[in-house]
Amino acid sequence: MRLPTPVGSRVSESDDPFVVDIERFQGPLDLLLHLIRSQDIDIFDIPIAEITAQFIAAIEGVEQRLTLERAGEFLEMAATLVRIKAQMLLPRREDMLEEEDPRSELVRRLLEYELFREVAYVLSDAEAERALHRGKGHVEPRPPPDRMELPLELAMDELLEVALSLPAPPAKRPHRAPVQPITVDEKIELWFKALKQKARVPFKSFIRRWKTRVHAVMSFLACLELAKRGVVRLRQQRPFGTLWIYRGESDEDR
Amino acid sequence: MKATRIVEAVLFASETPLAPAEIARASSDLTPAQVEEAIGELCREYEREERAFQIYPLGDGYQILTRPECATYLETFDSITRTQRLTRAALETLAIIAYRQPVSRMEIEELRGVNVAGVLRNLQERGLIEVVDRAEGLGRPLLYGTTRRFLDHFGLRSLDDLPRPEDLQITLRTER
Amino acid sequence: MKATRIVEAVLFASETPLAPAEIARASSDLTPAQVEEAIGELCREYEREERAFQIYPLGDGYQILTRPECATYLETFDSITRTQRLTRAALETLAIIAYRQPVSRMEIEELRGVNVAGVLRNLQERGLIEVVDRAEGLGRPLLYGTTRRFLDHFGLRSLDDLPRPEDLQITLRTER
Repeated sequence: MRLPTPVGSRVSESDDPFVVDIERFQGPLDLLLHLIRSQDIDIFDIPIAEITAQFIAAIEGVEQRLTLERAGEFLEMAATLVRIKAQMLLPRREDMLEEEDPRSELVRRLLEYELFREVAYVLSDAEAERALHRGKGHVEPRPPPDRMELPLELAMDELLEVALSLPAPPAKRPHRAPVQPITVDEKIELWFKALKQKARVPFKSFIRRWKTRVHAVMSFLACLELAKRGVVRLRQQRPFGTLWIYRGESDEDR
Repeated sequence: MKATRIVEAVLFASETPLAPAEIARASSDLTPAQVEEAIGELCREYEREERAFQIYPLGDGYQILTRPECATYLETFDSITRTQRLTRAALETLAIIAYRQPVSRMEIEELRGVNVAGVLRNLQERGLIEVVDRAEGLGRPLLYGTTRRFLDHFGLRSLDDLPRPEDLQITLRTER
Repeated sequence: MKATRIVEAVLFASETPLAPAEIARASSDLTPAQVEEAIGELCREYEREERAFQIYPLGDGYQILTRPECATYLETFDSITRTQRLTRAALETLAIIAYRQPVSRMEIEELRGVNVAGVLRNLQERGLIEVVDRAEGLGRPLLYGTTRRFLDHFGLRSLDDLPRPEDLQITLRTER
């Protein structure tokens, strides 16, 4: 892979280094690097006051020209620069080591960013070089074929036919508990429990808490089973009237 | 550059047959007659060098294609051109989602009576459905809807264009 | 059929780079080592016969592509998407992902000093990056990495082809 051309040659500069078109810059770090590199400033000894003034001049009116978010990114850097400048004006404490230059964090970020900016140029060259090779099909090389790229064989009437064959959705959409098989034995257990406390229970009250038909059916089958065994007796005064379940041994309650 | 080389580059890069006049557009120095000549020369070269491909006349144009003898070796790679078909399960699930979106997995399972987790993943991978929202309430289940690709596949402009006959059991949800 | 011919047929029919092991699937008699050998032989033949194309290594695979000298003749046939180049924002973001993968959006934003949500979405859509993992810790942020297609797009064999930071001219300036 070829080495990139130097950064400076990529950034078209006007005569005045800090008259810049902000929209050309990728962000505050890009702009700051431009100001430093285009003036041959030693990045390890940035004249913060000067650079801050230039930076703020460059982003003048940034709120009008960029989106709020992008403008915010530049303004945040301006604030950082001002803070560094303020720190440098403060008298140095005696125990302060030399490495604790208020600028050092910013320098680290700038160098790191510059490195990736450089790699981006290398990638750009590689991309241009690769674009000179045309593959079969003359379309952009594609990743290994996946399902997305296989033509789907499905006609609308096929989908519609299936849609027509589907059941109607339930009128009400109750909260669905995990499906559990409901057995007559289970219901028998419940009847026993209920009849332990009361001598008679209306069938309706028993099934009220079960919303689905299958529970009602199983409960009813359980009643019949118990009646058959002679454990309970069923009583209904009239058709569609209340169905009462009586404890078998409480005959005297009649 | 030699005419044969230019013609070869264009034919190689093309996925469809190209007429000599079309190929000639590659260079202002190239005439359709020269293209024809170059194609003849290339054919002889490929024959002599026993290349796995040859130039075939198709319609009013030419295309480089692999030789028929190579077909058996390319079969394992045929998935590239094979079309995909949906299973019945996928089709039903897609129908439900198309007509009831946004719809949760639970609702689909209620309608189809079976677990549809795998089918949903599959349809998502194929780009036919996507998560469009989350429902309110317990667990905030994901809600599925059809994608742009789904509409494209059927040539629909919007979901309103989905056919909706009278006897369709499932109706497009209007709320939300 | 000769191994070279089978390999040539498969490479010719493919629109994407194929690894030797993938090519070997064409025939039960073919080993990846034989495929590599056949590719070497074909490369020499194409060179000798001055073909308009050559076999290029891309990622972990190989693909037949036209030679760079032919590019100007193919320009008239270029589709718009084909010639679309990446923006600087995309290139910078890719550079960071390539070197720092797996890397979170926050780390990229920290390095570039700008929001990269839109760029990441775009790169993902183009298949150049993908979510490779989730980080530990708060919010379990998504971690991005480059794809096979990334290598293809830049004509790289592997990530090792990327320049080492110390090779970049910038290092001259970082020394005190």
